[in-house]
Amino acid sequence: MSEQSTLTYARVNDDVIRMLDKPTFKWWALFIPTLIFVGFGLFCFIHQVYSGLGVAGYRHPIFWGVYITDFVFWVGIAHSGTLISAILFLFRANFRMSIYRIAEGMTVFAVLTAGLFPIIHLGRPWNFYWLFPYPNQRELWVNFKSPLLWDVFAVSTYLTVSALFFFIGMIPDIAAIRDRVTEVPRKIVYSILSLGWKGSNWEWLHYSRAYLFFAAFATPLVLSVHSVVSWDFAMSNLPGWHTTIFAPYFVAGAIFSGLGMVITLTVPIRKIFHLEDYITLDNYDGMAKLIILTSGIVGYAYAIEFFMAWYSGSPAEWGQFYYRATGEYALFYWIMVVCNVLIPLPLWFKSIRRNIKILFIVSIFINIGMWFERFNIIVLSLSHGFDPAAWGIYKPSWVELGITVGSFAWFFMFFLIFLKTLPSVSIAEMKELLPVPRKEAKT
Amino acid sequence: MRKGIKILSVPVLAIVILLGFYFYSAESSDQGPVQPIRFSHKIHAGEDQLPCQFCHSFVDVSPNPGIPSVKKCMGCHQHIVGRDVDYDFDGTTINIRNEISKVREYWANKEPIPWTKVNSTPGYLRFTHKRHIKRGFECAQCHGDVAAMDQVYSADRLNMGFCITCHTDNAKDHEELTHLKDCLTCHY
Amino acid sequence: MSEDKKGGIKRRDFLKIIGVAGGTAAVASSCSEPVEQIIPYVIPPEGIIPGVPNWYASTCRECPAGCGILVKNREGRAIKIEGNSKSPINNGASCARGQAALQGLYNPDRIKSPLSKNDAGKLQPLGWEEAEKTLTEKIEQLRGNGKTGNIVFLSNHISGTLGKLVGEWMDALGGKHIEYETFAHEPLKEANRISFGIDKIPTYHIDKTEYLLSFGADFIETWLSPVEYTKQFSKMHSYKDKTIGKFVHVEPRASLTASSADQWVSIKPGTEGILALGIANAIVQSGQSPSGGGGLRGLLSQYSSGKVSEITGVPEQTITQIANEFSSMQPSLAIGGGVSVTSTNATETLVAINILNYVAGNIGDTVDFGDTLTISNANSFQDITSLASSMENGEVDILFLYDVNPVFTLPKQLNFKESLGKVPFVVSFSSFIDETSELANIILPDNTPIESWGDYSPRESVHALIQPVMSPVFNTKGTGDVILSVSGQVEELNGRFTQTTFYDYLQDSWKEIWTGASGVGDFDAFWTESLENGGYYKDAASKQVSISSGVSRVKFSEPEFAGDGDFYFMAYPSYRYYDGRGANKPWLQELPEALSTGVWGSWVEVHPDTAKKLNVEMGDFLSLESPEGVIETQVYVYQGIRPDTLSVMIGQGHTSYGRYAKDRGVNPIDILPLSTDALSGGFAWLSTKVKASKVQKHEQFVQTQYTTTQHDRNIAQAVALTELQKGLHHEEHHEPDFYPPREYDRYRWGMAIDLQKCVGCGACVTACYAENNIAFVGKDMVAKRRDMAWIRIERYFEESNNDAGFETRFLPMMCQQCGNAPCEPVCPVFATYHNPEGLNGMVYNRCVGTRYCANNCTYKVRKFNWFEYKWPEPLNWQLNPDVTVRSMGVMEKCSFCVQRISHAKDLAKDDGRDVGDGEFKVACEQACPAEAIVFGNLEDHESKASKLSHDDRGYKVLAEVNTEPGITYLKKVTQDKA
Amino acid sequence: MSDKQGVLGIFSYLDVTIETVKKLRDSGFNNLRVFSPFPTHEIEEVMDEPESIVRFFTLGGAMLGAACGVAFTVLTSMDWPISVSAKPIVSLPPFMVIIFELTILMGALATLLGLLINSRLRRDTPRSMYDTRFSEDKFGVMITCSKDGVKDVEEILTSQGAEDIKFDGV
Repeated sequence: MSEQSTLTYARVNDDVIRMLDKPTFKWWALFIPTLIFVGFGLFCFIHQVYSGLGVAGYRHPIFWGVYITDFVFWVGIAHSGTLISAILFLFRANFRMSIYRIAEGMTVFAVLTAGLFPIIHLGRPWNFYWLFPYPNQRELWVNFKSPLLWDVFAVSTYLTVSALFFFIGMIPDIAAIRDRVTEVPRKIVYSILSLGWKGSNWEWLHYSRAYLFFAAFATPLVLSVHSVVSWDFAMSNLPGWHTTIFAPYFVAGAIFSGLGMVITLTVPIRKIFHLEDYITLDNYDGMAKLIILTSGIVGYAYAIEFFMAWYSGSPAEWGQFYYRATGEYALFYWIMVVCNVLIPLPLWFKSIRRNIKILFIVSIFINIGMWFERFNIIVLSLSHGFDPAAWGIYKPSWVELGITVGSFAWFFMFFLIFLKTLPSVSIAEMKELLPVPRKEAKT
Repeated sequence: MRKGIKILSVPVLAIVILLGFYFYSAESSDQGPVQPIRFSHKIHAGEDQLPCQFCHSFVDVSPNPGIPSVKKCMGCHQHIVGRDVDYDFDGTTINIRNEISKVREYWANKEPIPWTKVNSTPGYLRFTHKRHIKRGFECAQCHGDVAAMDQVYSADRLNMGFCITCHTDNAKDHEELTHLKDCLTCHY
Repeated sequence: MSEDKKGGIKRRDFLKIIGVAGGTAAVASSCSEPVEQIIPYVIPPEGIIPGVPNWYASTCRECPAGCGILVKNREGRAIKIEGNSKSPINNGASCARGQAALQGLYNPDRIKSPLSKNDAGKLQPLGWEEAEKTLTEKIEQLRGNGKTGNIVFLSNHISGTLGKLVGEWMDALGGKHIEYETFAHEPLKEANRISFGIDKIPTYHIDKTEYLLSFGADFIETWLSPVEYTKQFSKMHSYKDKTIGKFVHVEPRASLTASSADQWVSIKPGTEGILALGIANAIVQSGQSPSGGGGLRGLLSQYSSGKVSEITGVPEQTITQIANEFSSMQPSLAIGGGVSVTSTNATETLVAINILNYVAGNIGDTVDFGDTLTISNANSFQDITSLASSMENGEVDILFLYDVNPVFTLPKQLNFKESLGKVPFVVSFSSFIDETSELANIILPDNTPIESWGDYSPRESVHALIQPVMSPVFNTKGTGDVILSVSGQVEELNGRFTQTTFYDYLQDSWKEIWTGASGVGDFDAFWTESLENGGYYKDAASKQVSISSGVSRVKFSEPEFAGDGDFYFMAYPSYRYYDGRGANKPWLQELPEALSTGVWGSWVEVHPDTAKKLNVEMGDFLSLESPEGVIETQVYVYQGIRPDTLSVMIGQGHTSYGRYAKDRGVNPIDILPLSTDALSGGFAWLSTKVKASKVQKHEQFVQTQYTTTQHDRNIAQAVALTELQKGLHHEEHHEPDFYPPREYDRYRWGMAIDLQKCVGCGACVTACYAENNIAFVGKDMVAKRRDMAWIRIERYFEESNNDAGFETRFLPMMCQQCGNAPCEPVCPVFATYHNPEGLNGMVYNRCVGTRYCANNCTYKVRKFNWFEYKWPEPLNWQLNPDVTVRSMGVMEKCSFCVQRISHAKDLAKDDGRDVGDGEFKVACEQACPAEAIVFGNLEDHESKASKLSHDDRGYKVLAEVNTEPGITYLKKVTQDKA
Repeated sequence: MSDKQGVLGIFSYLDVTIETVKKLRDSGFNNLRVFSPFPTHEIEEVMDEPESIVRFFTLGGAMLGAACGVAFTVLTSMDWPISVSAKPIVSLPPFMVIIFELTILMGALATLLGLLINSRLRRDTPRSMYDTRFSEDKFGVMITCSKDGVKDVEEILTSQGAEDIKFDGV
């Protein structure tokens, strides 16, 4: 790793911990708007709870819309964080080291965002706890056969495990910060968070083992979570939802969108905090290659859906897909195809993969395309079901858009706080990449 | 100081949980509402031994037991004006004749008596007294020993757990249990 | 219902004190429990047990048909109307309008007390005594001036005792009683006078025919007695013994009635008579007439198929085909006289139809003059026009208006509104402030029929009783009582009436009926029995008639049309609003019009070719200009109308009348000229041409179904009669299932719906609203497809090789109560599940509102409570206490009327037995005039529903999804093109 | 205060650290702790600690999770059997998802527990024997020995070129 040759252990600490300096005006300029939008989203939600779900654009037969789109979108975003931190960890892909902390943070905050939507979209959100199996005087339990309950378990497990994984990976780094900071309140907080980490060989021994197991758990978990999310749809009988390829299709799509989001997030961070030495072009090259792969899978899924719809001979199936490409929502469908399949194509060229600007633009299109993919799957399938008498068109209302914007703000709010409070680059693991200091060159 | 907070937090948490549990599971209060007339079930059902159905006469033919009409009250109180004595009504001293004269007043004005409901079920519940009485259940099974109450109060928390426990215990066979635990038996 | 007579009204006064425990049960399922009160009766009404419903027989007065009804009373409130199966008219069925009568009773816009106009011209409330005194004074003043004759009582057709009282009263005052019905069917009367010498409207026996030929008679919608004739039609047209009767409908527009026809013949407006003569001629020519045509041969011979075809636009071969069928498929029947085809030659047309019936030998068989309709006795349109002119001339000093809205229903050219201004004192008995009553000087609001005593005799053989089912909702008073009370106060009339209450008057009047009936025994017994049966029904002897020679003197002309527009203009009566009186009932506004599925508005039907020519699309606005005026309304593109015709329904376009009716849609009567039918003098509804031009305005056309075809989904299936006769091969192949099939113990509730019988009238939909506390949501919400109806009538226009090029199919779609319900496993909290009796249970209070069930519902029949829906006081009085009122955020759907199942099981349990077949009916089944819906226990293999579900025509909708529905549909039967 | 004494040597180089460890061990000092800013196999090898028992926590947790999953889904379904869509009351395919998620969840929680218990965070070494540079770029070797051995240790550390030497309690 030639670019990193100028790095020393001490500089890693310096650079990473410097990111936690007092927030600048620029940071506030970003942070305050997020608070405002979160507030607006909250207002929309309260309005919705008070007036009824009717203030959203929902209508018969489109009972799920933007909220569930947002849910799937954010769960999808979450996925590449775990992919980068856990799966690539298991594969010992070194290009993950510099970005995995950001990616993991993204995971946690995205799940945190995603987890709101199942509650937001409920008709009676004040009863959301009925979805959890808890002993009650009614002697009633929950329906474990419902994919929504699988969701409850999958998402809450995912949130717990990814948050723990995020936190455990950070313990040594928090210790490093603890050792640096001098102001008393921060020192106390970091001291508590570091759990008294000292970096002894005994600690490292168990730590490495535990971390490995976490990675080993997180990998099947991440695959299961998006499979479960896909089963919310695939387990139903609705044309356009009821297909067997949904699990791998959704997982690939999730990784695809997550990588897009990682690039969207890291490019500005890299620039602002001058992390060029850490997040290198090689890193981006590696991610871009993964994007090509997942974009290919997603594109294949789009095509095979059409083929299967035609091959099934079912008028409802074929009607659904014909409708997607030609109906009222055709624009959305083609936005999805262009953003997710066509725009990533130039990444086959190495020079483009290493061009940060182009990569950044592509990543934004991927984010847009993947949002529309979820919208298309959810809304278009619902609007064109079995019975033509019950077909309908859905338009999101300002409340839904407000909550969606609020959810982005909510995510970025956490992310901005994260940037200023926790190490965005793994200090300990970066050091593993650096040449080990030896008095005598090792033979 | 940190240690102090830690030590404090344990009992505080425990108290919160215990209080929560208490409110959750506590038997409902044995204080009934204040009614327009201090009508004592203890006198009517207890001392005078009137059977419940004497006044609540529709209990075996209708979902509703029926609240006696003023006319029904007057059926007896036309003649019974009550002793002019003080009576300890759940700790409040009342004059029996005074209270009975209130009934006569309502009757004279041809006004109904606006009783406050003591035992109420939510709107999404279709409870029928008829089936339960026909099955042979005693009123006291749900309403408690009304004959010993001056002011009637809700003896049990009439919640779903209460219903279900009884339904489960009293089912004759599996088929009946299925029916008695079928949601549509009570909710539609 | 039986016992004390005198105290009838008094007794129910106490029902005012309601809210006995359980009356509160219909409160929304909220968590917090506010302090509830129990208000007991002061004096308990006899025979009323709180929590147990009482049923009272009465008579529906929503249209002149006079169907018998049973009104369900719970704790003193009328909560449901059902057809009275003892009534010979409707035999237990009802229509949407009848069901919605409750919303007239509880309408929030009802006049709550007497009103009188103050000096500022505003209506102000006053007490009854004062109101009656005012009226008395006016009458006395008039008598003092010696102008006794200048009193007119204008009412609708009130054939019973009230009519008699009004007549006597007017006699006493020297006034005049005029009965005005918007749709009085005068040409029908006149044609019968010309043809048979009988000035009456007969009854028809559609059920006894094999072949029904209707010339614009919309008997499923408004014609004469829609429920009765729908029921008869269903009998005649249903598939039994391997055959069905055939129904051909001739009309320029494919009305709802035409949609049920096997063949719709699109005809040039006003030329139906010519076609009838052409058919008669073809029959005579081919020697198929039993009478050989008699003396009519000469007349008929002028109407060769070729010529007729040219005039009417009906292909020659269709004429011969109908002629052949009409004479060969005996007994046959031709009917006519629908309002929308009443043009200036309407009587001639109907004479021609009579000739056709005569030629085919139908008179006496299927047309019955032994039992004629009393609406024949309503006054003629000429009486109305002369009333208007005498009002204009100041010859009317006091005008009483009872249950009529002439300002709305009469053409503007008559200037009724202006004439009304010239009447010094106008008294209205209206329940609503409508276009007419708002001009009244004093309003003395009548009780609705549900609150008052009365009777009504729709035909000679039927004396139907109206009894108060509950005490008046507002401070209203029966008009009969007002008349008697005022008469008692007018000095000179003192002693004219011995009775002081209308109830006494009614009983005295019924003593005459009793005398006429048998006159033996006890009147009280007769009275009680009549009350229980809903009236006294006689057997009517049939009466033989013969064609009079007068028919040959009739000149069969072509109709005349005012204006020089390009399009004939049809104003057709709506089966939802009748002449507009239904427009303030939200159930009727929200009931989708079957053909367009449009709601809460009015529209003009435009043929697709015409739409192209006019450059308009669905939802654009079109301006229709006749010599009399202009209306602007929305376009509904409909292939079931002639390209040279535009049509708008009657009933909307109120400028007053209440919150639901006001400023909604247009009133087509506004642009009709004052044309009359030449022979009868009746109003000619189809008598103008209009110019149509596009207006720069577009709004969403609010419908409940935006598609017209099935997109190959095979939802509403049909089978050809010939194929059926050959015998269908039932493919019984069972796909292997992952799980074993479900088994049931005693009950598996199921339903069979015969699409051959369903006429799409929507009675089931409204009955369902009434029974199940379904919220109405208004136009804006329906525009977002948020209507809450548990039943939707899907209508599809299938391509067909018939003349029209399409065939209409209706399919009532509600929860299919699937055995393998897709909605059930996806609910995370078991709010919907399968009950041991095969019901797909929906537990509202457990629902958290994920709406996953609705997404996964193959049939999309689940409805979600997007908001907390409110019923404005006192509409909420109608709510069924046996059904939870759903709160915001929960799902709901058809429950198969589980409250009725529960009730039936409760009764069966009292006797220690199982529920038997037909012991109870679900609301939609009960209402259905076509008997298309049959509900029952599928585990009982002898039950009607069980048998029907194994019928040859039976199929499950979207069976390929393997949902194992509990509802079996029976395919519609199509007749091959002859 | 016991007769044990802690000595801490601080080094800049990994190879020197490892050599020191070897030397100390050769000299009979076995109670050693090595501090490093990142985990390396070299230290792990030279320290030769027994295999971490965190894995048993993980395995136990996962198995307990699976068992809980089975018991939870099956027992709650049987508690009030509610039939949906003609599926059996106990229908394992859909339960597998729940069982799987609970396996992961409890496995992960047990791993965390194992980590916290085994690495004895906060209690491993006295605070004074820690140097903040360990989290940056220095290595440390801590020797716990009897008071007699302190001299020898100090000697070895000095000879190895320790940049700094600290004594517990001094």
